[in-house]
Amino acid sequence: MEEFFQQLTNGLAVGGIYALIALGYTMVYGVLKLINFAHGDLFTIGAFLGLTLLTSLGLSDHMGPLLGVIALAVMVIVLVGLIGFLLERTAYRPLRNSQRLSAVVSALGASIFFQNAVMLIWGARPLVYPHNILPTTAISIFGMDVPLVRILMFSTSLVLMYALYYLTHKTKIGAAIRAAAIDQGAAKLMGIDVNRVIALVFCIGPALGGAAGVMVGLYYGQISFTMGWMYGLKAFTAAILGGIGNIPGAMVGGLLLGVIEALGAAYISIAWKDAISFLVLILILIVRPTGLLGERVADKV
Amino acid sequence: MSLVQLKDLTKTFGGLVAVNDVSFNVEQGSIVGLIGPNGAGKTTVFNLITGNYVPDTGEVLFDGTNVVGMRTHRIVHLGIARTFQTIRLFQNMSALENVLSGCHCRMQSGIFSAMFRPPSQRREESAAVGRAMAELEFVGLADQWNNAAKNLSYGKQRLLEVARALATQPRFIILDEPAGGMNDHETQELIELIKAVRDRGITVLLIEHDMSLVMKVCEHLVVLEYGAVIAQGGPEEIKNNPRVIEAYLGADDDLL
Amino acid sequence: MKKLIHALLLGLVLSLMMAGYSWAADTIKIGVQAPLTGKYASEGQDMKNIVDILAEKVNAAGGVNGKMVEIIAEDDAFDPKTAALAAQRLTTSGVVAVIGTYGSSITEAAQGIYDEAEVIQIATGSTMVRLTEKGMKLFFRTCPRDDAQGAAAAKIIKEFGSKRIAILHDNSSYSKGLAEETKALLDPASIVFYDALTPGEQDYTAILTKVKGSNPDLLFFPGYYNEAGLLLRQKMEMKWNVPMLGGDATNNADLVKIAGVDAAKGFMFVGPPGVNDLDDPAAKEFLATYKSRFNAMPASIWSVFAGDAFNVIVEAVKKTGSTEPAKIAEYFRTGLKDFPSLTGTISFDAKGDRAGKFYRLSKVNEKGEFILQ
Amino acid sequence: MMNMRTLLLFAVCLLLLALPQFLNPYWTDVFNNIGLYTVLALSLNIILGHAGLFHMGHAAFYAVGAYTTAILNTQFGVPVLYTMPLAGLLAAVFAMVVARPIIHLRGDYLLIVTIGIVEIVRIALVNDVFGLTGGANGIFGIARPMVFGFKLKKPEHFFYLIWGFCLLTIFFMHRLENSRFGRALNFIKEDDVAAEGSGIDTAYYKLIAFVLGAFWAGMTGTIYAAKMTIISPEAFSFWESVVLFTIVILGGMGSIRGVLVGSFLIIGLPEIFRDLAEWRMLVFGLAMMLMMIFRTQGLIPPPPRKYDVLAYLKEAAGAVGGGRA
Repeated sequence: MEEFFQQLTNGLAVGGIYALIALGYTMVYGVLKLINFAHGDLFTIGAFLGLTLLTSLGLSDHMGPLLGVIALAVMVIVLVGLIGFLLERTAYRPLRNSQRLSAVVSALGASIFFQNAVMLIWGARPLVYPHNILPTTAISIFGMDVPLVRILMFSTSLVLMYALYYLTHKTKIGAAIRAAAIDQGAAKLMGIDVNRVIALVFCIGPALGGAAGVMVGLYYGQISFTMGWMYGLKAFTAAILGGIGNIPGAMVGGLLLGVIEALGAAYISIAWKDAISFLVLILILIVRPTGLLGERVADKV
Repeated sequence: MSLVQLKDLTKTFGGLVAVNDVSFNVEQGSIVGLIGPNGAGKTTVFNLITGNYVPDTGEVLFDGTNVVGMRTHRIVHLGIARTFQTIRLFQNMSALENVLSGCHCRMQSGIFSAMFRPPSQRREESAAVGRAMAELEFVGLADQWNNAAKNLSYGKQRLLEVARALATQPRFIILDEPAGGMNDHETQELIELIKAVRDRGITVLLIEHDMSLVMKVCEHLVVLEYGAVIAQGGPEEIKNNPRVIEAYLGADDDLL
Repeated sequence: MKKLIHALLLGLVLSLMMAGYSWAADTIKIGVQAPLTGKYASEGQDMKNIVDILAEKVNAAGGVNGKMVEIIAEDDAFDPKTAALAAQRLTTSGVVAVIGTYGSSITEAAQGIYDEAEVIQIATGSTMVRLTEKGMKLFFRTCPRDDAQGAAAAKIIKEFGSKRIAILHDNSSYSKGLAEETKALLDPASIVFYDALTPGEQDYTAILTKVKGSNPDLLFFPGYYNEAGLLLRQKMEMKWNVPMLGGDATNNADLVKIAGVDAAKGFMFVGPPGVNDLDDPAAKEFLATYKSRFNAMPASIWSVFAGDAFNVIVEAVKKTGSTEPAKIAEYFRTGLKDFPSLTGTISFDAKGDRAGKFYRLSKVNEKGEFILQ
Repeated sequence: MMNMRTLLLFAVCLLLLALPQFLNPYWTDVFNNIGLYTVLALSLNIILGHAGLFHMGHAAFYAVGAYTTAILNTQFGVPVLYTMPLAGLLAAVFAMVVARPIIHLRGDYLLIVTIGIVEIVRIALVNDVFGLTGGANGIFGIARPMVFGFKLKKPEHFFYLIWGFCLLTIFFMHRLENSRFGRALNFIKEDDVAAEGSGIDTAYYKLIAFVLGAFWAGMTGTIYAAKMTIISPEAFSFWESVVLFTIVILGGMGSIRGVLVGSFLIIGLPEIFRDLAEWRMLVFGLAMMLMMIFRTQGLIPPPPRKYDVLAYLKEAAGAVGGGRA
């Protein structure tokens, strides 16, 4: 039983990261109905930019670990948000009124481009974050040793998720985002500047991915130019699991995917872990074709 | 004899009762109108007949067969065709191809005859094109056959939907607001067309907001309010029914 | 239709232009097939860099038999189809021999093409046993085989006296091969855990928690340094200090960087000498050149095997005075004995494998250095 | 007009026939890969291009076919080309089993499920499922195919096999497109509610699209296995599916010419960029984006079907009562 709870916390920790990346996926999807395959690579860029800024500016030396990390996260969020904004302008906007899948191919091209750009800029070898930034203490919860960093990371994910939920559901700009998500034409008639909303969403989504990149770098220590592809796929899976386009859904989906992976590895097979989580995903979708929290409206005929 | 019998149909969405214990019959060879204020559940009744929705309780008998639970294409095959309230044509395809989609269920050839093209396949194809052209002619769109559906005017798109429905060779056709978006002249022609459809032996059930059209073509009317039948009878009878007048004045005042 | 024709014609013209590409024979062409892009790009780029440096040095000294050496590098992207294409391209560019590649299944996809085209291939990062069991006359390798390493690993594990061994591989053909070779030589009753993780992930705590549940006294991970570093680090965070033994692919300085010195301390691995263990003066000089140019050491021993391959090819051309593959292969089998190269002395056995046993145990010390035991 | 087209087609075929004489083995092999991907992308085109089903797991079907051939040939000694129908059939059965429960999923949900399927297949292959697939090492020693006693060995031999099969595929796909079946798939792509409402069994046609696409991909797997003589799970990764998906969308959904041009570009460009070494994939990614931006509907969108209405009417009039009026 203790092992079960241990695995549960393991799963929740990974799931928190999946959820954070999935949030960006889901936001972009919600408004543009675009599967942004480059999202995982924006996450990678966040991780590498974070490392460069951290070592070249010596942030944590000047400001202390806590402030340093916060300052770092803010810088990365701004920079990756900017890259996301430019990406939308150049690669997606020209495709907005064409068939949906064209933009998917453009996104795949962007993914290849970013991945190889990172390789050419930072090299093909994995890079390593400094070790001494985050505390290494562990806290004992119900007799289990849980590293403090995991708790910090998990709570950061939760805070960011809540902030996003608040933004989209309780603020005026959030109402505009949701309106554009439901019907761009109608939103325009209501005086909403849809282009601005989309640009904003394309800043927030990638910025969250970038933040996740920094978190992953700081915690796991090792980053490589190919890592975005796997995280992107996991985040996409998580977003679908929860019901794509739905912010609480991305949260639930991410956490659940992490838990499924951990429990699948623990009680069935490590080698088949990913196959198990895909199988669970498929079974869930057979029962609930629009994901766990996706809206299940009957087809309007 | 009644071609179509609706018996105690009820459909709820979440907590909302969209259709509440609806029963009525449609006589063979008649033109029946289903009317009522917006949101009364008229289109939902149509969707229950065509299998797009499955009722919670009740039966739809078509020529004595209960079609509840059948998939839509099966119901079409049995002889029930429809048009849609919001036009659902295959917008990027030509008018001819749109009508050919209706011919589909009366054709046989599958992938093997597509690949190896035996003479029977070509014969079937030419017969289908012939029938599709005949239906286009019937609704007056023969000269538009090679135009993409999206390039047709709104009124013509409605006619194309009728042609597509007729191409399935139905015995019963249901038209969901066929005059929507039509001008007066087009509406007059539509009245003639509906009568011509009936003259081919096809029973017609229609939803329409244009009361002058309803009063001119329908022999029998069924009035829905809040998902329930509040009256039915001949046009004159309905026009003077106090409940109907009240229902319409409460919601919308375009009765006559 | 017109556009299609245009596209076809364009493709044709382009390809014809490319087809006429270089047939001149005034240089000795040596091919390098390596993953220059894709997930093992770092290994491939190191291979190319090493061979480039060595070739420059040879050319600066006047070349081989009066001819300059020309290196033609082709990307196989760690993908079998791309590898087959790279092989076709190299065989048609008039190379004497091909160095590479990294990854057994990728090597295998190209092996037949070189064999049919009668080009020598010297594999450098391909340890799968069956590669040299096919009787191909022109195939050699400067890296060791899984079975030799498996035997070495099993021997070391037995010397530890471990009673409960957990084996975790990463399902790649290299890692699984080594795991199986080792497992076959151990007492089945002593293996308490055997499974595979997914490489390329970052969080292995769920897996470590499960392995811990089987209560082993030794964790053998015949995988790559990346995952090994993460395993060590997360193992420490779980406060679990079971000793861990790795295979030759963990022999990479980045392992300590990823794990951190504290977590890496005490980690052992069995393998050929690592980059930092090379004590031959020529090797040291070479590594110094490499470091001054690329500002880092080669990440692993695997890319250095490409340098070995280059050296033996040059030696063979020199000694035989010929660039004929058959003669060179003959020389490799019979003439080349204990040739000193970067990773030690090289001889080939009849199958084309590198002869001699050179597996040793290394351990990470308090400072994070790899110390040969 | 018709004559001009036939003439052009004939010229292209002749050109193709003569091509290996001009090319070195490397470029011949590039053409082989292009041909292989063209056939695969055409088989995906049925599902993705015509029926409009978001399918990003086509490599799974291809893998089933290739492994069927490899296992039958290496374990039971069945000559490679004889295994082709069975490879197709097994892939088709596999598609039928996995597609049935998921066929009703819409858009992106179907996309992730198909990605899941290709990943599950790859993981199963890597884990040596049933002890048949050889794990990560794959299966080696697949025999060279024999055609009328002639052993196919060199790239130019495979060139004729692959492009012969490709032309056959184009021929059949062209016929499928211009038939009741092809039309039905297009109706489903445009609006599947309206298609069902017009009497088309949409679930059945979607399933058949999957099964037929898988059958063709499975047969192509045989050729791949024969050409490589060794197959391993790397060749059937999710990335392969992405490449095929890209070819169809970039070329123009539902367009045979588009798919052909698409595979020339997607498979050919990285080869042309080879001299860029480490930079080649960067340039390739950029090229992909640019092509999509400047041709948003794909390079060559499918032309509308042509109906020779007069001829049909004449024929229909000649056979009065031919239809089941």
